[in-house]
Amino acid sequence: MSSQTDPASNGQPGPRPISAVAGGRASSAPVVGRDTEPTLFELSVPGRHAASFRTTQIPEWAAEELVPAQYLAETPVDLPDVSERDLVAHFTRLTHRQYSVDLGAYPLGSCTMKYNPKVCDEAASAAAFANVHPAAPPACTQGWLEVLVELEESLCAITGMSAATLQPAAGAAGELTGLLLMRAYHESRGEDRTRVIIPDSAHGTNPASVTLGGYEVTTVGTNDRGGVDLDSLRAALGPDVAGIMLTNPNTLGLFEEDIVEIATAVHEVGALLYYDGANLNAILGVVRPGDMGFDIVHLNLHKTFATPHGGGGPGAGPVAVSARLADFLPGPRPARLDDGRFAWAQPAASIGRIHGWHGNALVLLRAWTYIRLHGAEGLRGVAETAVLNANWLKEKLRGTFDLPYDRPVMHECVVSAESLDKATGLRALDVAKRLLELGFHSPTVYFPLIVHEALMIEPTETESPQTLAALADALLLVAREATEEGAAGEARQAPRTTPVRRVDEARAARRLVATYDQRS
Amino acid sequence: MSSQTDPASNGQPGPRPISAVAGGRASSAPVVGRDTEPTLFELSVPGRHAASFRTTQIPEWAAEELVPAQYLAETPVDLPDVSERDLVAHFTRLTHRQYSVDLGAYPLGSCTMKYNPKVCDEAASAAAFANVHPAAPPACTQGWLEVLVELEESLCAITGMSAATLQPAAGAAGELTGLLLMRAYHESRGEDRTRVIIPDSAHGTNPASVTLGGYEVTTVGTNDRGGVDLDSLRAALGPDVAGIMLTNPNTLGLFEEDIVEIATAVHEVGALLYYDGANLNAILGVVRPGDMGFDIVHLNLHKTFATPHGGGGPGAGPVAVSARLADFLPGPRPARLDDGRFAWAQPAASIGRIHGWHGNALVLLRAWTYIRLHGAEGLRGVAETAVLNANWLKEKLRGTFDLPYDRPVMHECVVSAESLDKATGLRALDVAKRLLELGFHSPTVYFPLIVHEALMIEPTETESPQTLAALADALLLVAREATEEGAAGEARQAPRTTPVRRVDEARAARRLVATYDQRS
Amino acid sequence: MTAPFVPHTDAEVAAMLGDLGLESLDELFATIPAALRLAGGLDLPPQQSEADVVDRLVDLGEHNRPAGRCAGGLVCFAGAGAYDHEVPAAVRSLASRSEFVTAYTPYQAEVAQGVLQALFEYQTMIARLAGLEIANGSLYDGAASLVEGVNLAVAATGDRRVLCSAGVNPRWRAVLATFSKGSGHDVVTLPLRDGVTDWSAAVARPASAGAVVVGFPNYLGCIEDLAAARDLADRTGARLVVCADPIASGLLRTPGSLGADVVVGEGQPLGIALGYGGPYLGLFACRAADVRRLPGRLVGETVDADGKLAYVTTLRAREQDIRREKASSNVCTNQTLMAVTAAIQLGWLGTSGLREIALRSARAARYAHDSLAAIDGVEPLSPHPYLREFALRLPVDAEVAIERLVDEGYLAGVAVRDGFAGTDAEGCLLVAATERRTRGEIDGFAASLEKAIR
Amino acid sequence: MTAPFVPHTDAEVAAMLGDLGLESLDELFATIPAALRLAGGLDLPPQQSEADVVDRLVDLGEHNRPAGRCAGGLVCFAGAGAYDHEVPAAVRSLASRSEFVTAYTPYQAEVAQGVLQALFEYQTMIARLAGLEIANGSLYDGAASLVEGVNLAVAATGDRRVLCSAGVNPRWRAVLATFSKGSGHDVVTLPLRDGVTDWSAAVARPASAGAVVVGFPNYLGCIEDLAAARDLADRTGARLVVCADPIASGLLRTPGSLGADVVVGEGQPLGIALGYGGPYLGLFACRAADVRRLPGRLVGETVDADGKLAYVTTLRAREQDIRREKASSNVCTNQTLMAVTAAIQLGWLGTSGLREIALRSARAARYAHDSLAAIDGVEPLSPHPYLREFALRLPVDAEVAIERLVDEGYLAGVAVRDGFAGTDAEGCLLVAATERRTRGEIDGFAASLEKAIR
Ligand SMILES: Cc1ncc(COP(=O)(O)O)c(C=O)c1O
Ligand SMILES: Cc1ncc(COP(=O)(O)O)c(C=O)c1O
Repeated sequence: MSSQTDPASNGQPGPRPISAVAGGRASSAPVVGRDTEPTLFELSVPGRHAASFRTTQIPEWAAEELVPAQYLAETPVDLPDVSERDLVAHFTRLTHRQYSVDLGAYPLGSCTMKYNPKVCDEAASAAAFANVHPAAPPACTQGWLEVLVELEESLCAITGMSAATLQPAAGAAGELTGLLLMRAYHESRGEDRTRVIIPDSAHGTNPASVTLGGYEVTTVGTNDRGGVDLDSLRAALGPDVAGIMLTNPNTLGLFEEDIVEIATAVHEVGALLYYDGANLNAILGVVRPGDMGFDIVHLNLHKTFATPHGGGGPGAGPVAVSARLADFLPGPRPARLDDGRFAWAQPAASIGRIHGWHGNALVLLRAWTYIRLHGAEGLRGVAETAVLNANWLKEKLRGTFDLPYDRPVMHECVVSAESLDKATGLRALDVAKRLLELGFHSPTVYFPLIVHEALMIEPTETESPQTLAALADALLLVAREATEEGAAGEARQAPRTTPVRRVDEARAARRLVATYDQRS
Repeated sequence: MSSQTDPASNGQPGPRPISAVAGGRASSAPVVGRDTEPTLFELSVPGRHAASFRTTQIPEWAAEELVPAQYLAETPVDLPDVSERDLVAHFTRLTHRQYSVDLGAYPLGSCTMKYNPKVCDEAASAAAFANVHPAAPPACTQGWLEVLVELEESLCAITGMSAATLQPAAGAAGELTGLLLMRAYHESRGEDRTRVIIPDSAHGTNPASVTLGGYEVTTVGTNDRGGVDLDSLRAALGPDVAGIMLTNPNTLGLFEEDIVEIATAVHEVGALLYYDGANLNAILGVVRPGDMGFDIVHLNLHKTFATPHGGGGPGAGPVAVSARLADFLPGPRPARLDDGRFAWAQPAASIGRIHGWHGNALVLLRAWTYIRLHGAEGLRGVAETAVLNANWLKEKLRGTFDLPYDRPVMHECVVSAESLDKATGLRALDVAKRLLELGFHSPTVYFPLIVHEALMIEPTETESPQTLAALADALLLVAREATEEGAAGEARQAPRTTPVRRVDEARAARRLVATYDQRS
Repeated sequence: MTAPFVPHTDAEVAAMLGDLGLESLDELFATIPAALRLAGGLDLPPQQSEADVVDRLVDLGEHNRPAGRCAGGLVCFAGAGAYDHEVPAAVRSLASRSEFVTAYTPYQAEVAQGVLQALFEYQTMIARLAGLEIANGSLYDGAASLVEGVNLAVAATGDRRVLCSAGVNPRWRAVLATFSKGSGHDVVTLPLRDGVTDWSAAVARPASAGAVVVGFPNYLGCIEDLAAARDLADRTGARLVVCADPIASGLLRTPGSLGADVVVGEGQPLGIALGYGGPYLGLFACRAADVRRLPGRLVGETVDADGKLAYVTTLRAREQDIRREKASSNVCTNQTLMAVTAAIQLGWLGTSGLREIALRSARAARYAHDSLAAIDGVEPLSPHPYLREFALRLPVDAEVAIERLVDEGYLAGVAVRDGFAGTDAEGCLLVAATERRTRGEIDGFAASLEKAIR
Repeated sequence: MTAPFVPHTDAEVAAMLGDLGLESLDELFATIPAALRLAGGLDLPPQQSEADVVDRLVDLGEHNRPAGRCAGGLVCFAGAGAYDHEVPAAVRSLASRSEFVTAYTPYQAEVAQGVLQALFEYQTMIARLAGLEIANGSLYDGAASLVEGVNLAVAATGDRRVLCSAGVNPRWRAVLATFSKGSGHDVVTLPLRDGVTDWSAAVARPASAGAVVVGFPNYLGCIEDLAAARDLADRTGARLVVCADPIASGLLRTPGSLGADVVVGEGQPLGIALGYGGPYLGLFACRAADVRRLPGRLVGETVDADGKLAYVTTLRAREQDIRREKASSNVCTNQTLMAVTAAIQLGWLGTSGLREIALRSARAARYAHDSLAAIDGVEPLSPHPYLREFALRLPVDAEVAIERLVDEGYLAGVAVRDGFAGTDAEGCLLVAATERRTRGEIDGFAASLEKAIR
């Protein structure tokens, strides 16, 4: 129902007074309309509840008998009081206001939003794994340890590295881990280096991690082929450089052609190469970071290895290293013993823990499952198809969108709406919003920062040629509309068929309301 | 996207030919729009597939080595060939085109669309129950047999009967079972009776079952208080009457006040009383069919006992009977042995099997769970609240909709749009369709047949007072709109925000297309 | 926790009663004669919390021996109409989406396109497996479909005589017999010889009949000669009703292409859990000419007010809610969720997957057949071709062998007993194999059986 | 099955290559220097079907001993930051809805209102539990939240000195130490006495500090005196960072009301599976004044183009994708699905349920404490009040007792070892009880422990 005639909130009184319904909001389902869903707080009616607990036969001591009164709260923390029925209806309705991979294509560049096999969900919810306490002694967790050891081995094989840690909970945590490994390495050699080099096309987590790692960022530019500018790199290198962070293919979707030269130059000054593995999907089974000369690699399992993104997490960001760095890895690490059993072991010069337990274990189990389902051949097929899809899509867009670095791409392509903007006023953001109502998630926009009006499109290998064609057609349609009607037309009005229309981001920051209690 | 500009189906060719996408349809997600979802057949591309199988090491004989060639198909049956990704996206999108209890109120009269506790879903999917083969010997199914025996006992306690069968897969199957029990009973007494009496307000399955049971239907009328007309009942009774089928409360939501007189009159001619338990929700723990004089009772576990309706099934329709009918029950029946173990047993004069195995066992397990979660007190609370809700809602509608039998109701109320129709042209169907876009499922319309422009509203006990108020407000809004604008206004146009607008039912029957292969 | 899923607070109940001018909940039931009202509470086990009920279910579950690799699990060689086929996570996940699970029958088509389209796709796939034009939106189970198929045949021909092969699932035959007491069908059983129907007697004395019924493959696993069945149907003027295994259509010619008028069957092998026998899925397909006698729900295509493609239940005038005592069937609630599940499973299988599952099952059955028949004292009942199931004569009663093999971790099969009294099949062991059975499992089974019958 | 989830047929691949003017898939990688390209395939275990992988998982799972009533299950008395609380079916069911599971970070707010609103509700509930105004949309786990909390405090005060109680979870302290190598924090550990922080030394020699950090309750289960901690923070000019157990807020006064400036914590007890330690949920709350230093994602309210209420991620200028090396944190992917799960669980609990769970856990802990302490040779480490966890000194090493009790079906607790070397707590057994522990389980545990340490 439209918000003006919402009978739930401003009901017309019937012949009898509605005395009973003070407090609380109606809970019904405009699955079909564009109505606002009340918050759980608005649905709440004190006295309602859903919870129930096991019968225990334990004496029912009063709180005062258990804890000194000075610690006890006078009034309980106020939580929403709802029935199980309203709880279920509320969150089910929220899912009907949410796009997801399972609903359709999600060509967000740099995010690798591929299909997540359902069997991985079942693996991660099996009691034999999901209910294991993290402090249970190794004798009680041999199955888990074997999974972790095998996963480490597989990730080393895939990256061409010697050893790995599974503790980092996401890519950024992996980056920081990698930088601390770099620091430990240099310190072990009595060297105090202060700078880390990052290309200007890098993902924001890279520079942020460098700062947290206690280093200064030195940015190097991009050459006209979309790669690291070798001259400025050489100029930036020096004995105070601890390392360089690269993603390859880079965020333009381009393979860093000069990687051998880069590696040589970096190693020559005694610095290390860090590989940001967010884009590993492109090169699975084709080329390995270790073979390119990288010393430290983090992987985003929630991208390449299809562990779902959960609306923003959880992920997992294991870090693999070359032999000379293995002793510095965080610990404890899962280890295969000579007798075939498994245990925890501490690396000789470990930088220490970087997770409260062993990492996002159930995410790791999903990745293990995914790798098993693929094998070497399957993973190479993933990369081949991801790259095929990206190139084919790029060719479909040629002539309508700008191709700022017009070379064969890897798993994603960055196109630009700059000319369209100039000609019609159509901005990348408008394209994104119009795509939403055409039934697709939008590509990543305005990243990488070095491309104006960037649209970063990563179709992934699990989208069919038909879906690619439809996506291309939709993008071309948006451009055509703008040419015909000007940007003030369809795209500027978009989206109109989504649960809400274009949101006012500035207002959210200006008048911060970040909890229900801050609502005025 | 609107259907006119569907880039999926009529893509604009890009600068490169789309040679690769012949066959198949795009699979993306207009979750947000009102686009049509292609069928699985349209998504199909020969050669694609999702399935994989266990490695078995069994010799890979060719089909011809296993089965004589004359039996073998020349061409395989054509099924849709899709990737797991498209399979998941397709059916997930279909769920976004579907209303359900978990999304909101579903006040369909006679259907008892209450909330289905989630724990029952887990019970029914636990391997220890869900993976048991129905022919496994009793030593391997003691847990199952205990559940079935306990459920039978509980249902007997709830209905006030002596023994039960759990075989019937739904209410209608229960009815037919009951009629065959009636037949067996009379035949055992050497009597050949030919007629079964049914009130004109009865559900359609009642007369249909009577025919299949080999009886003739005699219809009796409804008196002006909404009950069975005692005079016409007495007139209809005779030695050729095998029984009467009643639901109490009846389909008007009214308790049959004269039930004692009816039972006496029916029993006096040697006939049996059959209780259609579809409305049992109203009287749980308040009054029992057995105490009212009924001889045979079927229950709709998918209504009263909250086993979900599955979009049309599965259900379960156990039948409970008084002591004198126990020997005729279908068999085998689960039995508790003296040593505390459980077994299958055949009733002495069983009418035979009425299900291929033991009934819809996992549905039965859900009902067992539901009864355990409630106990006696909880079930009575269910009935009290269901009745409270229905009466309160009815009072809210007073003065706007007609109340054809204006008495306190039980679990549902039947109101009529007859006056509104006369005054404004607003028909019950229009009310239903307008409610859909107001975010509610519609009530049952045009049933029972004896009320013109009937709207049969069963809120159930799991809807909150707030939801009831909102539903009432929505109904009153529809009436007010009609008064102000005439029926040609909002309601006649409705629904507009649903995945499809008002469907042309007549056309479907006129030009039957019941499979994709019949599409022209 | 009076009623755990009722939202109302005491204050709300009091206020609502006040609105109604009532003082207590009891007064809501004033129209019920006082003498009838229950004095005490119901005699039921006490109310329990979710956690307590789950605990009890775990206790009870420990007394079951399910198929599969879980606690107490058995390697399953039992079939007899219920098969241990692969069901992938994707199918389980999709079929348990709450929009499918908690919807009612799609009477309001505008908000039920999800279920309706899934049923339309299901109908298409079942019609193709059957080799006929029309399939309905499901019936309770194979047995119920058989009864409805015979009802259709009898109604269409006006002849109550039903010639039913003894090779049809004996439990389904029992259900047919039960319901025939109401419908008055005269069911004549055609005996088997060597595991397949002996058509000769019936053909020799052809009388008119309403239905000829045969299994394909039959209960003992044998592939029947549908040409002979069709011939008998033609001679007697009957409709040919074939009880078909849907998996068989992955390898064999479809029943429709072999002359069936009506195809009924058990849909459990299409992605549905063994579930101790239910909920399963009654498959039903017929010729377009018989559509107006079709039992149960049928989904058709139409358009909405904007001319957009839409789905809706159609030809409703056959159904009980409209036609009442003249309806083609009394079925109302059916097994929609199972039909949706089957549609998803068939989509998962695809053309090649259905063939694979049939072929792999047949290979496993052949390997099991040969391994078991090689054991001293074990004899196959029939020399006729089979697909994934076959009967063996053992030197001990089948029940004894089954009991002994449970201790070794095998569910050896099903004893042929009810419905076969006095025939050479009585007491045989009916063994089924699916694509899930491995060589190791079969070798282990054979070794254990050899020990068990010594 | 080359790549099992790739839809493309060979023909489609060939056609697409043709469109690109390529002849082989290898040519797609022409820009990669030939010398680098992998000659053979990756050295990985072979590709397996879903069924085979599931079989292998079952094998591996049999080598685990999970908490709970499943095969090989243990009765769980282990805590130390991960607790065996009740998670109902409704929460599992909702949290596994694929729209929540398979969405990305809600950058396009118009199609992400589901996740955004759930996070807004989560933020509200966590802020209330913390007793502070602002909570973020989650961090990786309790340890990560501690690090971020200290970073905020240091940034806000400009002082790198961190006074951290030895009662803070030793694994979190280890993580703080690791990351301090990068951030340069100078972490000073404040010792415990009798299980609670000994504030005297620090108070006696107050220097300036950026952060005072304390557990509430602390790792050994004891309820710390937050007034003393606040006092120290005031004297040193530090922010008070409290590592709080969210369940404690069901019974105890909130850390915010007791003076905390930043509340960090582990959200696992709020509906999240033990999961061998992850994915868990980093709770983070702070005062409104510090919101511009908040790490990670924050959801705020706004309106859409029609003026309708909408949710969106806000104050993005703190975040790494915009602020890069000057960001308040490097966090990008966080634990949103866990935050959504916690919101659902807290909705299931409600006001009374959270209190119940805290109270019932405290009762179970008291009952276990008294039962175990009654055993000859077993001594409680601390006389101070505790909530649902406490440490015991045993006559044997805790590891030995744990090992022996596994054989009896109990996970007896966690050995106090790392981070407590040389203290009186070293070698103690840390025992936790939740509302799920029954009297029977505790009695059995006590009896087994008595035997095990004899
Ligand atoms: C190129 C790149 N690097 C690093 C990251 C950070 O990974 P995470 O979000 O897992 O912290 C991402 C993803 O967001 C990325 O795309
Ligand atoms: C009053 C009444 N009787 C009988 C039935 C038939 O039950 P079922 O649909 O389970 O066959 C129903 C439900 O549809 C009903 O409402």
